[in-house]
Amino acid sequence: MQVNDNKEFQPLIVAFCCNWCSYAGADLSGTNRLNYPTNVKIIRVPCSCRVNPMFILRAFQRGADGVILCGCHPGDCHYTSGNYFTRRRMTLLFSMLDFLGIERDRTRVEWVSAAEGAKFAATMNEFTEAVKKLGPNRRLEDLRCKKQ
Amino acid sequence: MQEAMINKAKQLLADGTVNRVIGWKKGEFVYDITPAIFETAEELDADFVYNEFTAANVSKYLVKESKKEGKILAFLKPCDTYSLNQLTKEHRVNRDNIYVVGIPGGPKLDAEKIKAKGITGITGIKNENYTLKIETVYGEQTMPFYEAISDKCASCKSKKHVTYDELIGEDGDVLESNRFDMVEKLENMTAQERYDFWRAELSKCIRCNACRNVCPACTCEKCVFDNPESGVENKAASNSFEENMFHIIRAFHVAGRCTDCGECSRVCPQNIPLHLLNRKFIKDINSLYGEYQAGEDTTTKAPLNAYTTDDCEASIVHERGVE
Amino acid sequence: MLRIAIDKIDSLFDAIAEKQTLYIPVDREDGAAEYKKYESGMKMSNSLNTLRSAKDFFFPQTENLVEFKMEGKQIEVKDIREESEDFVIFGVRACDARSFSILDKVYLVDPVDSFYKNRRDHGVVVSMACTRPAETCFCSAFGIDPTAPEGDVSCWNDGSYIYFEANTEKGKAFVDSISSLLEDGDASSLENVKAETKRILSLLPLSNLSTDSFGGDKLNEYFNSEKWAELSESCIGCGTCTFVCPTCQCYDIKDFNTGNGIKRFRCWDSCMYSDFTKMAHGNPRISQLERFRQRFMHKLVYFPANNNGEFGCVGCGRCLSKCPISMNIVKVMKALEVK
Amino acid sequence: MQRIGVFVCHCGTNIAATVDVKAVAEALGHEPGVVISREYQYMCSESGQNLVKDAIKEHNLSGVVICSCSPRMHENTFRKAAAAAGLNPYLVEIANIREQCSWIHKDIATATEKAVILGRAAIAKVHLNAPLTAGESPVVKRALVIGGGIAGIQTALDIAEAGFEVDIVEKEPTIGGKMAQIDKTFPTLDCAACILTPKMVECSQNEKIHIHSFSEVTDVKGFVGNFSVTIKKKARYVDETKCTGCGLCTEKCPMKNVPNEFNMGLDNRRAVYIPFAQAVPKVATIDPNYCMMLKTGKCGVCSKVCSVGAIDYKQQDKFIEEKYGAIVVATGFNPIKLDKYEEFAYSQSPDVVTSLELERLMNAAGPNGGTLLRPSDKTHPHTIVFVQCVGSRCDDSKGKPYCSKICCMYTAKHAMLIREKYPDTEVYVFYIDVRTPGKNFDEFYRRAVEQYNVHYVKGMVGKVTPKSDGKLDVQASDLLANEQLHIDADMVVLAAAIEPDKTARPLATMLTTQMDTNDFFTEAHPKLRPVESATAGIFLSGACQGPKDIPETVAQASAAAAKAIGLLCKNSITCNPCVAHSNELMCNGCSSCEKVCPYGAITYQDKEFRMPDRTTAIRRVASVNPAVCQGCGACTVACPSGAMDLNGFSNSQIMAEVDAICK
Repeated sequence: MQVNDNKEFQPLIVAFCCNWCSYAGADLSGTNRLNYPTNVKIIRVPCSCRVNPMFILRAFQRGADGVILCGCHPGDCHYTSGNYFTRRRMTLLFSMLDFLGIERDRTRVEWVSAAEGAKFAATMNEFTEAVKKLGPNRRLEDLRCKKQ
Repeated sequence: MQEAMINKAKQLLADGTVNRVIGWKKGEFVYDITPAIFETAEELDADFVYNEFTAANVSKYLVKESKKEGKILAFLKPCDTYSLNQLTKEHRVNRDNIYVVGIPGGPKLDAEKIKAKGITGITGIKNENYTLKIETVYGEQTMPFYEAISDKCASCKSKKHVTYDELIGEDGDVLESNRFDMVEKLENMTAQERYDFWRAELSKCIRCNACRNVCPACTCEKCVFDNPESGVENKAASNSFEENMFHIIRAFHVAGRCTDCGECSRVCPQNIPLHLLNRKFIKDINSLYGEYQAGEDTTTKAPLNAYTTDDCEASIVHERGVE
Repeated sequence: MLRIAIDKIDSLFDAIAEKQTLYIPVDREDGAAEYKKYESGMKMSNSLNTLRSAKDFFFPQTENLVEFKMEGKQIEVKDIREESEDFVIFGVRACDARSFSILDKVYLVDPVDSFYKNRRDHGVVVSMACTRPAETCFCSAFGIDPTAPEGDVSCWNDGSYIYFEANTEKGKAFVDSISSLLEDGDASSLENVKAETKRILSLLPLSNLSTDSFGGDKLNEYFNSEKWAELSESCIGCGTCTFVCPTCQCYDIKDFNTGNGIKRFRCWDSCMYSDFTKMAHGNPRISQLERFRQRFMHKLVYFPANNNGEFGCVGCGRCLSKCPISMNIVKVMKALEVK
Repeated sequence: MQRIGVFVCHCGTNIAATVDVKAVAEALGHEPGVVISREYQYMCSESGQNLVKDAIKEHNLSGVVICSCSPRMHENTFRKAAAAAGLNPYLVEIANIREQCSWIHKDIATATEKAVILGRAAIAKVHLNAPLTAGESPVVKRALVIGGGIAGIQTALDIAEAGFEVDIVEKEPTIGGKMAQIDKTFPTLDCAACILTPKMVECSQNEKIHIHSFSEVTDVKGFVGNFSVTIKKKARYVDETKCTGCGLCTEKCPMKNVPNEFNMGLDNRRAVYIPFAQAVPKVATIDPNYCMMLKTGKCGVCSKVCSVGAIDYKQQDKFIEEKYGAIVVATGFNPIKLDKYEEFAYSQSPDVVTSLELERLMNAAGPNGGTLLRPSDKTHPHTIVFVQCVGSRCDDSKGKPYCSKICCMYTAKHAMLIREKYPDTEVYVFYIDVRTPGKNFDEFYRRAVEQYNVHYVKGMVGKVTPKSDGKLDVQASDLLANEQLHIDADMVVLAAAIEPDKTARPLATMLTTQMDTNDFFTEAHPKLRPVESATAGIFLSGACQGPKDIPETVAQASAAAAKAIGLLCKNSITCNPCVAHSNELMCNGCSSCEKVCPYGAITYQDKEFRMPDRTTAIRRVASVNPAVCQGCGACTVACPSGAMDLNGFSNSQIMAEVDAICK
C-alpha cells in the first residue's frame, strides 16, 4: 500500500503477465503511450500457467491489494494449452477465496493479446479503480509483514 | 463382522496369500482404537477389533507398507477404497502387493460427540436398538445412536467398494448425500459472514499438521510447508499464515484428488471443519467441469490436469452466489 | 476459609479484570473449553479441562525474539520482546498447575530463559480442584492430587461456594487484593466433595496405572525395547500430542523474512516431526520409531533421570483424546512396563 | 556474496524525461549485493554495452540488472554482451522501465518511485539466477512421413530432393490415397491420375525414399531429432521383393466376389488383388478375410500360377524399428459414414451415392468404364440432385461443426462434367452457402451456373424417398423462392462431410501431439506455425490438420517438408535452457506433471534412492527431457511438492520478485 501526498489510498497491484501475449500487450500500451496507474507492477512469466496460487497468496500476504493475472486468449497460448490450465486453476482458487470471504474484486484473470495495448491499459485502469474502492487488503495479509 | 474378519485374515495368512494384515487394534477404552499391523493369528485373536469406533482410514499406511516384502491384507471400508484407488492412480502404492478385503463401513461413532453431551468417565458403550447405553463411573447414561455418528459418516457419499479383491458382506451403492449442504449454506452467506466464520475457525489452528499427515492425498515426499527451500516453509502457528496460506494451498494441492474421506476434520484437535474447504473444491469441480469423484477409478484424468476449450472463465466467481 | 458464593463469581471476575488481565476457561461453540481474556459477561466453563493446556501463558506457541531491520545495506538489530504485564489465570486444574513446576525445571534453571521468567513472574496461577474426573485422567499416577491442586492460589468448589487458599506470597497478595469481595465461611462441606472425587478417582479405568517401573535407572533397557516398533508403527508424525501437552517444552528458533527485515522468533517444535533438530545431515533421529521413542523416553526416563525422579508427564489425558490414531503415553507405559 | 551491477538507461529522453534516472541508479546502488550502479544515455549502444562489459570484468560481477526498455527488445543484446565479458548470459535481468514505466506515466516522482521498485524486483530475482547452459542434442538425418496420400508423397519428394532419407508408412497396399480415387480435379479439370501417378512413380524410383506400404506405426519414442519408431509391416502373404506385379494371380484367384474398396464397393475384386493398375508398389496382396487357402487351407491357385514364387501363405506381421530426426503426419481424411442420415435414403437406394462414389462411377477406370450409369439399373440418369453439407456445419451431434471446405468446389466440378458430357441431364445443387474462395474457384463455380446451367437452389433437401418406378422423390425447400420443391430424380449425390482418418487419434497419443475435439491435429500456432505441431520435430501435412483441397494440401505438404528439412539440416539442436527440471528427492512420481505437459517432455523411471532414514528405496521419479521441454511451466504448478521447477523462472525467483514489489 502506498499513501501519496493527499492521503488518497493507493493500492498496490501485482500483475503477472505471460511473456508472449500480455507482457507484449503491456509493452504495446507503453509504445502507444496509453496511461495506466503506477500502482500496477508487472512480473513477467513465460506463461500464465506458470503462476502458482502460492505466488498470488504470497503477494497478498506481503501487502498487495490486488492481483491480476494476464495471459494469451484461450486458443492462442504460445504453449497451446497453458492458459486452459490457468483458467481452471484460477477459477477454483478465486472461488475458494470468495468462499473464505475475501473480496472478489481483488483478484482477476484477463486475456490480453500482444495487439491489445489499449485493452491492457483499460484493464489496469479499471482493476486499479475497483481495488481502490475496496480499500486496503486486510483479510489476506500476513500480520508479520505489516509495515509499522 | 469382527469375527468374520479375523477368520478371513487368519485364512489368508495361513494360505500364504498375505504375510501381514492391516486393521485396527483395541485400546484402553472402547473408543481409542489404533490402526495396527498383525502378523500372526495370535495377535489377531488378542487385539484385532472392528466396531463403531474403527473410523481411521488405513489406506495411507499402504504407501509404505505396499513397498515392503510380501503382500499385505488391508481391510477397507467403502470410503477407504476410494483413497486407495486414488493412491494407485498416482503411483503412490503398489496395488499388486495389497490384498483388499472390502468390509461394510459405518456409521462410525465419534467419542467427542458423546463427551460433548457432558458424559464423562466412560467405561463402556453399548448400542441397543440405536440407543447408546454408556456406562460411566458416574452411572449409566443413554443417548440416541444417531447423535453420536461421526461427521464423516453422517454425510457418507458411497457404500460401494471401488476396488477390492474380495468382499465380506454385500457391496453397497453410491449414495445421494447431503454432503454439500454446509458448503451451500456458507455460499449463501455474505462475504463478511463467510470471512468471520472462517477466521473464527482457522484461527484455532495450532499447526499440528494432523490434517496433513493423516490425509491420504498428502503423501508428498517433502511437503512444501516443511521445506525451507520452498520459500513458504512455516513451522509456527502464526497469526494469518494458516488462514491465508497453509489451509488454502493444502486444499488446492488436494483439489481434484481429495476423495472426501473426512479424515482431516476427524483428527483436527481443534475441531476445525477443514473438510468444507475440500468439499468446496469438489462442489465447484462438479458444477463447473462435470461430476467427478476422485478415486472412483484409476484412469480418469484429474480435473486440474485436464481442460476443455470452452471451460468457464474465472469471472464466473463474480457472477454467482452472494458477494 | 475465604469463599465467595458462586452466583457472585461474575462480580469477582469484574473486579479482578479491572486491575489486571484475567483469563478464565470458557466454552466455545463446538463445546470445547479454552482460556479467554475475561470480558464482562463471560461465563466460566464447567468442563473438566481446556482443550489446549495453560502452558501458552508462560511459553507461547510463537514468540518474537529479535528483529533485524534492513534499510538498503544497513542492518539495525531491534529487541522486540513484549513486556509482560501482571495477569491472572483462573481455574487451572491440578495437572496443568503441576506442569508449570515441570516447565520451571527447564526454563528457570541456569541459564534462565528470560522470556519465560518474565511471564512467570507476572502471572498468578489460580487453580481449581477437580470434581468430575474423566476416564482419560491419570494424574494420580504422577502423585498429583486433583482435590488439592498446586498454584499460587488453590480453589475448591462445593456447588454453592468457591473457596480460596493462598499458597505463595504472590497468591497471598492476590487473595488480599480481592478480600473485600470474599467472606470467611465454613469449609467443612469440602471434605465430602473431596472424598467423593477420590472415590470416583479410584473407579477410573486408569486408576491403577503405575509409574513404578519407570525412571532414570532403566534407560538402556527401555531404549532398546522391542516394543517401540509396534507402538510407533501407526504414528503419523503429526504434532498433536506435543501441542496439546502441558509439559512439552521443545522449541525451534527460526528467521522470518518480512521483506523489510528478518524477524527471529521461536515456536513450539515437536520431536515427532521429521525436521526436528534438523542439522546439516538431517534429523539425527532418522525414523519415526526413534522420534516416537524420544518423546516417551523423555517424559518417562530422561526427565526423571535429570530431575530427581520427577516425570515429564502430569496425566492430563489430552493426548489420549486428541491423538489422531489413539496412540498415547498410557499405551506406551502399559506396553513397556516391567512387572 | 553476490556482486551485482545495475545499469540504468536514459534511452535518450524516452526514459529520462519521466524517470529521474540518476535517482534510480542512486537508490538501487544501496540495495544489498549491488556493487556498482550506473546510468547512461543509451545502454544498448556499443559504448553502453562496453560500459556493462567493462564493469563485469572490473568488478567481477556475478549478476547484471539493466533498467531499460522491454526485455522483448534488448534482453538478447545484453545477454550477448555479458557473455562476451565472460559472464553467463542468464545472469542478466532486465527491469522494464520504459514501456512499463516512463512511457505510461507522467508524474516524475511516482514514475521514479515505480522504476526503483521494478529495479529492486530485478535485483531480487538476479540474486537467485543460476548460470544456465543451453544443451545440444544430435539430429538423425532421416524423416518419417506417416501417410502416403498426395500430402505424404509431396512431403517425401521434397525432403528427398533436399538430400535426406525419407520413409513413407502407408496403411493401404499402395500409396496414392484419396487423390488416386478422384476422377478430375478442380478448377482445371485435368485428370487426377495423370498428375498423381507420375509422382507416385517418382517416389518409388527415388533412392532416398523408402515406401512401407501395408504398414502402420505402432510405437513412437524419443524426441525432436531423435525419434525411435516401430513400424508394423502387416503380412500381405506376398513377398514384396519377388512379386513383379504381373497380375496373373489376381486374374486366376477363384474368389471373385470381394467388394472392391478402391471403387467404393461398387464392383468386385479377387481375394488376391492389386488395388489399381498404377499402384505403387505394384505388388499383390492377399486378403486373409476372403482367401480360401488362408481360411481353410484348400486352394493355392495363386501360388501355382506365380512364376516367381512370391506367394507366401505363412508370412507374419513384421516389426521394424527405425530412427528419425523428424516426423511428418499426413494421415488425411475420410468421408463420414452416413448411417445417421437416413432421410437421404442412402442405405435404401443404390442410386443415392456419395460424391466419392460418384468419382468412381465417372472414372474411366471405374466400375462402368467412365460412363455415368445409375447403379440400380445401369441406365443413364436424366435428373441428378446434389445435396451439399451432409454432415458439415452441423450444430447437433449428428455431424461435424466445421465446413468440409472441398465440397462446394467438387460439386461444381461434378455438375459441370455431367452437363458437359450428358447435356440432356438436369442437375440440381442444394446448398446452404456456396463457398468458393481460391484462385479461379469462384469463376469455376460461376461457369457451372452460367455456362452449364446447373440449377443451384439455396435450401436444404428434407427427404429423399425411393419410389416404386425406381425414381427418387426429392423433397426440398427453396429458400429464395420460399417454396417447397419435389424433384423426381434418377440419382442423388451426397456431399458427405470429411473427417480425420480413424488412425489419427491413437497416433496423436503416440506422438504426444495435440488434437482438437474433431480429431484434427492442432498446429503449434494457428497463424504463425501452421505446419508444425506443438511437439518439436513433428510436422503436419495435408488434411490431417483440417479440411483441404489438393492445391492447399500440396502447398502445406511442401511447407511441412521445408520445416522438416530445416531441422534435418542441423547437426544438432540447441535447447532452450529455461526448461523445467525435477528434484528427484522430492518427486512423488504421481504423474500430474506428465498429464499437463503439452510436449510429452516428462517421463518416469524407477530409480534407487538413499532415503533420509538411511534405507534404500526404489522410487518412481519424473525426469524432463530438456530437448523437448519448451519451458511453459504448467508442470511446476501441477506438482504439489514443488519438486518440479523452471530454470530462469523458478518458484523462489518469482516469489523474490513478488516480495520486492510488495516491500
